[in-house]
Amino acid sequence: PSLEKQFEKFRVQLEDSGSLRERIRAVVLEIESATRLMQASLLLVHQSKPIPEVLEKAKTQINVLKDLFNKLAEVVRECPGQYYRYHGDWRTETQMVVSLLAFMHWLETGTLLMHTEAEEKLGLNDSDFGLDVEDYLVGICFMSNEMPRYVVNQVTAGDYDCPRKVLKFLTDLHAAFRMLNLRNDFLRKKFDTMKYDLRRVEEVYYDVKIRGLATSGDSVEDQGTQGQP
Amino acid sequence: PSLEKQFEKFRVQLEDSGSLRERIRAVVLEIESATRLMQASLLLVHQSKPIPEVLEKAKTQINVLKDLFNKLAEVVRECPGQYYRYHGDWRTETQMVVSLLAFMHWLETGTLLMHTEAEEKLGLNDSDFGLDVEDYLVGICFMSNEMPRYVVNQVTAGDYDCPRKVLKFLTDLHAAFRMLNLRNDFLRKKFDTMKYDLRRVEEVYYDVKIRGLATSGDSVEDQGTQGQP
Amino acid sequence: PSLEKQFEKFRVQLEDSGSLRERIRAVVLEIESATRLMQASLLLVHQSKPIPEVLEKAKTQINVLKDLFNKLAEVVRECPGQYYRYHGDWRTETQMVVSLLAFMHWLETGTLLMHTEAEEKLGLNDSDFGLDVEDYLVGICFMSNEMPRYVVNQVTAGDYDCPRKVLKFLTDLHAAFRMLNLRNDFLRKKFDTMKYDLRRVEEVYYDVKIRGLATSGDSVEDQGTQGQP
Amino acid sequence: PSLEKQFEKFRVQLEDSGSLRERIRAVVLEIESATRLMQASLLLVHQSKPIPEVLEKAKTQINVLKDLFNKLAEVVRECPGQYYRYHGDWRTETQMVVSLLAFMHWLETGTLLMHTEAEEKLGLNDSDFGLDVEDYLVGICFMSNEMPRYVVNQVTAGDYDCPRKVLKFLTDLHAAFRMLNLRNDFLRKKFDTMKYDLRRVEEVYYDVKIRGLATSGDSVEDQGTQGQP
Amino acid sequence: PSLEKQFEKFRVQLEDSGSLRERIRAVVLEIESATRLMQASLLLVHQSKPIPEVLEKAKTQINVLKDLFNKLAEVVRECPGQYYRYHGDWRTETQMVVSLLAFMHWLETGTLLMHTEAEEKLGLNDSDFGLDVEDYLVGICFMSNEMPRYVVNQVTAGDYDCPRKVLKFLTDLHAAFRMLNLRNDFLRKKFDTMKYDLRRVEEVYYDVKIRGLATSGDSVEDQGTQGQP
Amino acid sequence: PSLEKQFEKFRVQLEDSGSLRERIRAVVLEIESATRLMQASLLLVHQSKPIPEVLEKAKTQINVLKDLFNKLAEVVRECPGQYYRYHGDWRTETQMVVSLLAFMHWLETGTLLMHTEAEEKLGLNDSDFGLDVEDYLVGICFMSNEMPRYVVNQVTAGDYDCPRKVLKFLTDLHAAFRMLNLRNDFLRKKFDTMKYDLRRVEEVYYDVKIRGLATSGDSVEDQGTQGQP
Amino acid sequence: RSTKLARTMSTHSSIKDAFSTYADYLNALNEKRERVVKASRDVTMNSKKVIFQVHRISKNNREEVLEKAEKDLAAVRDLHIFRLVKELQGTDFWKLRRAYSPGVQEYVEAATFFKFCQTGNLLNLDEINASLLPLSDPSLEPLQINLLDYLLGLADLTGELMRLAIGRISDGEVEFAERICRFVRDIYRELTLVVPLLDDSSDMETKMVTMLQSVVKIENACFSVRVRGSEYIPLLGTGDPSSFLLGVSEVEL
Amino acid sequence: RSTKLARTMSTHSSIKDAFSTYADYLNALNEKRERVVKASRDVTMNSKKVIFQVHRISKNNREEVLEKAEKDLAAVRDLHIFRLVKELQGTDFWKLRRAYSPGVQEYVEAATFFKFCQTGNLLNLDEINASLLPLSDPSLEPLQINLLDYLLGLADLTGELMRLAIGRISDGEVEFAERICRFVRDIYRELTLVVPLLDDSSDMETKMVTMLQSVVKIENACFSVRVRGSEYIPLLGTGDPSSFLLGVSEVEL
Ligand SMILES: [Mn+2]
Ligand SMILES: [Mn+2]
Repeated sequence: PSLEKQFEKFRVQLEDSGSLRERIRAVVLEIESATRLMQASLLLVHQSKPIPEVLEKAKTQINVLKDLFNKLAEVVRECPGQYYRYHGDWRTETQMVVSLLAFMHWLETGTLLMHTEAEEKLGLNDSDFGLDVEDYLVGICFMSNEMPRYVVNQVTAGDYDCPRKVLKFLTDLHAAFRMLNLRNDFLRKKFDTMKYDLRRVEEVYYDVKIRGLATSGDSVEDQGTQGQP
Repeated sequence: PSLEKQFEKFRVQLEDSGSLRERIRAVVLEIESATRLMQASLLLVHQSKPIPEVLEKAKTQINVLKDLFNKLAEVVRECPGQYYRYHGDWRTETQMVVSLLAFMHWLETGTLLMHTEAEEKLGLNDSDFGLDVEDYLVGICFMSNEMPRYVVNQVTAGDYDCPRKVLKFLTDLHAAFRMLNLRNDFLRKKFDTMKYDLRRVEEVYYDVKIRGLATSGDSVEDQGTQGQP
Repeated sequence: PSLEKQFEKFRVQLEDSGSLRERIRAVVLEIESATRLMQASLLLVHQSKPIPEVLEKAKTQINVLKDLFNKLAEVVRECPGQYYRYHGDWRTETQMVVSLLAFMHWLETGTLLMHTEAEEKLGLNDSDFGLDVEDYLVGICFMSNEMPRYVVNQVTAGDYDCPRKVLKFLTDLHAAFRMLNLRNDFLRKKFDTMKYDLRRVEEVYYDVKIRGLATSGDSVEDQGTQGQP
Repeated sequence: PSLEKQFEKFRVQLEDSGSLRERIRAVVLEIESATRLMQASLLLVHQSKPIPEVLEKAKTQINVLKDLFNKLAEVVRECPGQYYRYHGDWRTETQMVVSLLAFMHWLETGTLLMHTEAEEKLGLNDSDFGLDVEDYLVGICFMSNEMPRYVVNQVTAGDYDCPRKVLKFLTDLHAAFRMLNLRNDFLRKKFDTMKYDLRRVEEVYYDVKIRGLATSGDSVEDQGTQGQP
Repeated sequence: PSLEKQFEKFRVQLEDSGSLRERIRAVVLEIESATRLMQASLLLVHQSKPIPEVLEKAKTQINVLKDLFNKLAEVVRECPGQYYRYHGDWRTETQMVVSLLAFMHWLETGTLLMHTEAEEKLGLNDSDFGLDVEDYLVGICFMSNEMPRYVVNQVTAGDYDCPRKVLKFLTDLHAAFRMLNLRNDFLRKKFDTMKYDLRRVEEVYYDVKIRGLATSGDSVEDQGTQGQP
Repeated sequence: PSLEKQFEKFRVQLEDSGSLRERIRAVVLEIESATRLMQASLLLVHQSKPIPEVLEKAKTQINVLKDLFNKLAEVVRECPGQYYRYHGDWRTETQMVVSLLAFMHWLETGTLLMHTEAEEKLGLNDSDFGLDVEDYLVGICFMSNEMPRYVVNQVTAGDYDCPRKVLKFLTDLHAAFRMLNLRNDFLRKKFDTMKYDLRRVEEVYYDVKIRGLATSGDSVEDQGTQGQP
Repeated sequence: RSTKLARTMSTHSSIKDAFSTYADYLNALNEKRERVVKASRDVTMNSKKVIFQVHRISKNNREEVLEKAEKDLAAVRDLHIFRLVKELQGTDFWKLRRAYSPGVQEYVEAATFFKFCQTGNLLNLDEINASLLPLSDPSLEPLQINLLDYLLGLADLTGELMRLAIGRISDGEVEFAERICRFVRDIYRELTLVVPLLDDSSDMETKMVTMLQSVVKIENACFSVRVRGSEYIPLLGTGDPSSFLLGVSEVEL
Repeated sequence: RSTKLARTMSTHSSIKDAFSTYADYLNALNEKRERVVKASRDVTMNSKKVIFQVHRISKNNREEVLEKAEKDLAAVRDLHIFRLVKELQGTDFWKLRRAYSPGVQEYVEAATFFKFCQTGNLLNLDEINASLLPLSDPSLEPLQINLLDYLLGLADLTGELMRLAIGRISDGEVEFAERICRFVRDIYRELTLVVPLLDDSSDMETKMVTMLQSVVKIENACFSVRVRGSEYIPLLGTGDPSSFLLGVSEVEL
């Protein structure tokens, strides 16, 4: 009898956590789908669509995502202290979201989207359900991976000042990452790819520079970027 | 500057969680080592050493383990709400501990070690740092995996009543597990192996029975086990 | 524009078939759950419960299953000709159902459940949604895999005539399977396991025979299995 | 000029170590070939050939191997202190040799071939070129892997006392290995397989014992084995 | 008893070599960390920081590294003749150190850091614990891999004479390497990448040349490098 | 006995073909070594050494290679019809030889080395041992891969007419390759790289052209390449 | 007793009868699968030939190259796809999909590749399926390429388009290359949204990685042309750089 | 100038001529390879059928089962191996080996399996090759199965023999199973010495692992029979246990 009672209790527990996981997954699927829409909109920057227009469309998904993350937080809040038990179920998707938000933010302001800013945009400033630092960092690495392609296409479209700006941004970002003492894990691997992005952008900048196409404004320190109103 | 400050904060965080993990690993290594000693003592039941003697030696490690789990709990308590972040680092070892404790318990009492009993033995009745239910269940499956070997060796040594008792125990245990609606995960896989243990014990019981070696006492309901004469 | 329109159409189509799949999966989960109940009831034959009683309980699930397969057929009927597109989603479960039905059928009649009989029991005599022949055959192999366990437990429980009957049944079944030309696929692997079942049953028959336990009755012709003294 | 001189020196060094490696490989190939012949001879024990006869043929290769290892030692002696630089080139082959020698030794004496005995047989008692302990241990594990098959075939051939002897031997060997605190490496993995060998031999012993075939001499402590003159 | 004694001896040996390995790893981790700091300083050459300044900062790590390698040598000296047994544990890190030292040396003198010079810098002129030639060579290849990036960034920064100098250096280095008859191993693979470095530098030189940016001083034979005005 | 006899025969046959392979490998090593020398001589064209001088030195290896291929053919002739059994052992080396011969031929004549011409140069006009057409074609692709580097270095050295000639040559060659229907194999991959060579040469031609450096000479018809002003 | 025996035997033989039905079914299925595999291999091989034929295109031979490609493509349809049409009926389309999918994908690749070179547009699935209708006589169920195979073929198409673009740039057809670039980007973007919806997206996901690499290769090539062209302007001060580029290889080679 | 131009053009066209030769060569080779692959697939499928036919053997139907198997095997030879014979000439045997090797290996498996059941002996490579000679007319070079394919086929044979042994034991043919056991052990032992000498032994080495598993399975089955038989002796005191076993399934089922 005691054996049965114990297993009956387990059954309830396992079913609870199983259904919790199901609900998490449902939200995560929605997150993924919204992310894809945002990504597809953003892909248009490579086709020289005006940035404000591209951003406007992509931004419509931010609120959707915010709502979804809020929904996710609510689900997870039901089982306090177990954030990291289910964390793996939304990691990849969250990293992708961060990467897109950071890219959009850079397009708009020329600066790095901070961790707290990212949390804010996704409504994650809550203490129970925050944005894991490693997920944020991986997302930033993913954003960096988009840069070489962006620079190449901008130059093709005639924006010869783009490589200089991106190079400055990536150099600073790379230096900041180097301060971290990364273990031999996923984040470390992703960070290692950033070196190649940097190198590629240096090459593009070189191509522009040697042909005298870079704008005379060699003053690397100026902060302005594409999208300021 | 803000960029640097942010990454400086990250550096500290990553190093903290890195060193926490190091400390966890150190304790887990000790747990593993104590478990090995306990297991080595227990293995002698397969060589027909008297059970009380075997148990006595194995039990000396329980307190060692209790202390170690206490140490582990203290470390993990430093980062509230992150139990499941590091959980993977001690899972396998804990499952092994449960399996040995449950085997010892069965040898002594002929009954299943309950989840709460296991927590008690390891001093895990704390709300912050308990024994994860799935780890407990996996441990029980591992214990079941040892049963066929035990039965075979007991019969070889002339204990013809053993198969019947084990069969009863495993049949009940298997039925209890069947109540759980397991997902397709590690636990499910381990549970699936229990079917083979059951089948093997049935075979041994058959061998004994058909040769008229089983004791007449067909009264399956008697609860007594090995310890009792 | 044409490109976009086409892909928009694709998206709709794929989402439709995605939601169809979701509905299929929901039904399949129900099938699995009903099968589990049926199996749990049937497992009691290994514990020497009277066969009619066991069967009665197990049979209550047949109608449930029939309804579920009907439901499944209705869903699949929405996309004519695409039975095999989604087939993988219910294969395993259907094979398990066949195996249990065939086992019950044998317990009751001592004969093999035919393909058409299985279809009938599940209400699959429809031309749109039938029982795939290979699934039926795999199910029969699964049934065969249960036989050695059944025989062993029956003999343990004192039914010494069981091995003979099962051996005859499996011998015929094995001969029938040898008529097929199989590819090196799943079915062939399953068929290979049948040889081991046959061998194990033959061993048990031999054990019973040399001990003079087999009933003298050469009465090969009796068809009923359960219940008869 | 200095650059060239340096690289000229390197060229000589690299070619020297290259040709050394070539010579090592040539000897190792011969070792492998002799080992295979020895192995092929030994395989006949499974076919119930009289052990002395089998051993006699297999032993003819021992001297061949001794000569080859001597040759190998001479080559390696040319570059003092670099034994472990090239060690990987003869590891696998040496482990296989140890495993065969240990099996032969056990067939003859019923005892474990000691590390020093193995070195002696191969003429490796030299301080420069010894038998690496881990290679010895891996070889012993490989020998253990042969035991279940041997026991099965001996019983088939009517030697019902074999399982008891082998079980005693393996139990002791397994206990001795357990004293070692193995890292998670190759040796550990190989040792883990030994548990399965032990279990299988226990099963065979059980099969013999339960049928009353094991010789009455239950006195497990007697040391005698197959081949004593 | 003899069996136990033997394994007791093995246990001691395995634990000794295990703890030695632990100590090696600890030192190697420190080496890696010092190397990272040196690399971080050096990376600033790509951002056109004045070379003397960059070098000064990087050089502060050389002594740290020298001490660490000395520490490593002491540990390894405890087990004479086993340098190559543990060699794999510090290979990668040592190659990286060599590559950075060689790059710094080239920046300072425009010449290749010789093997003996590298040993000296790291205090490895000892006969027991030297700098393996292959590790030195791999390190040089790694240095070569940094050259294209350096050249590109120098030209971007307006140093149009850099490609010529680097091209001369790499051409000579490549020719020297070609003298070696490399086996199909890691070093060979790394050397193969040097061809691409050479090609890339040729391309940059071409870019500069065809645009008339290269300084008239075609006098390839001049030895001076960056440090000199 | 018959079984043993047959396998004994197999062993002899396989050992024969093994030793044949050894002999083939020995010759192939010599071919590789001669190729290396030839390549080392040819590489000097990138350093603007006068072409006739470079060719003269490189050509001295052609006869060496011819002899070696003749030797190879003799070895292979021992096992008639088995050319393609061992083909893999000399493929890569032969492709490299073809590529160098074709490059030399082009330097000398400005035309493509034909398959039959390549066979002739290597003395392979024999029916038993010819030059495989796919190897020839791969070799030609390898030659094409060297062209961009050659053109870049020639322009750097002041030969502004080179790009035009190479462009014409590669354009024709590319058109010719397009006549072939390839499988998705190695040759197709190599052919794909030719497109990039063509593009790079076209770029250099363009660079020269827009700067008015290309010789006015429309003299498309001049055949000689090296030396002529 | 004899009647009882007869009953047993009849049961025994009824198993036999049933299994001989199953045996016939399995034999017929395997043999059909083999025929489908063979037809599919032929479709693959000949579609590849069409692709190579299209790659022979250049500024001067456009018409004749495409004409031959069109004929060859029609031959693939009439000779080999037709064999699939004959074999596949009813549930076969999905049951035997793995047997013919490689061939159909390659055919989609060839047909869309040809069509893009001919018209600059994507050949739609409906169009490609419509072109297969004439193969069926009314008694047969028409073969309709399914969406999954179409999309998988499209993914491979981008690889061929990349090769074409690189080649076209060397030949001075920069605008054509740019058109390819836009087209491939569009396909990539649309597929991004579609991939996760596929029945089994793992194949497609690896193809997406390759596809992105192709896109980047084309973009890099276009970048390179643009950068070179931009340098030309300050030097020679003329207008559209690509018009000059277009001439390069023609003028004097 | 015009002659010079002609010279250039002739060079140009001589490249074209040469490459059109290469193109023809590659096309012919690919088409032949396709035909060989198809023939090989047919050989595989039909050889598998022969194997299944042989598996239908039992104590009572030996003659008729083997008779049919022999006929089927001859049909594989005459209908499908013959197609390989027609295609393969000279250097093709090694150049196209990967295209036909799977079929030939399966044929070896089928032929040796049949032969073992018929005679209890191994069908030698020479014998198998001799049986292929009549397929060639004198103008053709005869197809000779190479040693590597023969050995690879033999390795697979042991898997079929294992299945046969397990089945035969249930059917009471213990002696037959023991014969199989000895035979498979011999093959395994001989192959041990031969494997490292193969051109490319990696395939074979994985097959050796499977083969050892097969050997062990048969040995375990024989062990089990023996142990049971031994128990019988003390109980009933009769002679050879296997003679009794042989009867078990016959007597009263
Ligand atoms: Mn393609
Ligand atoms: Mn087979």
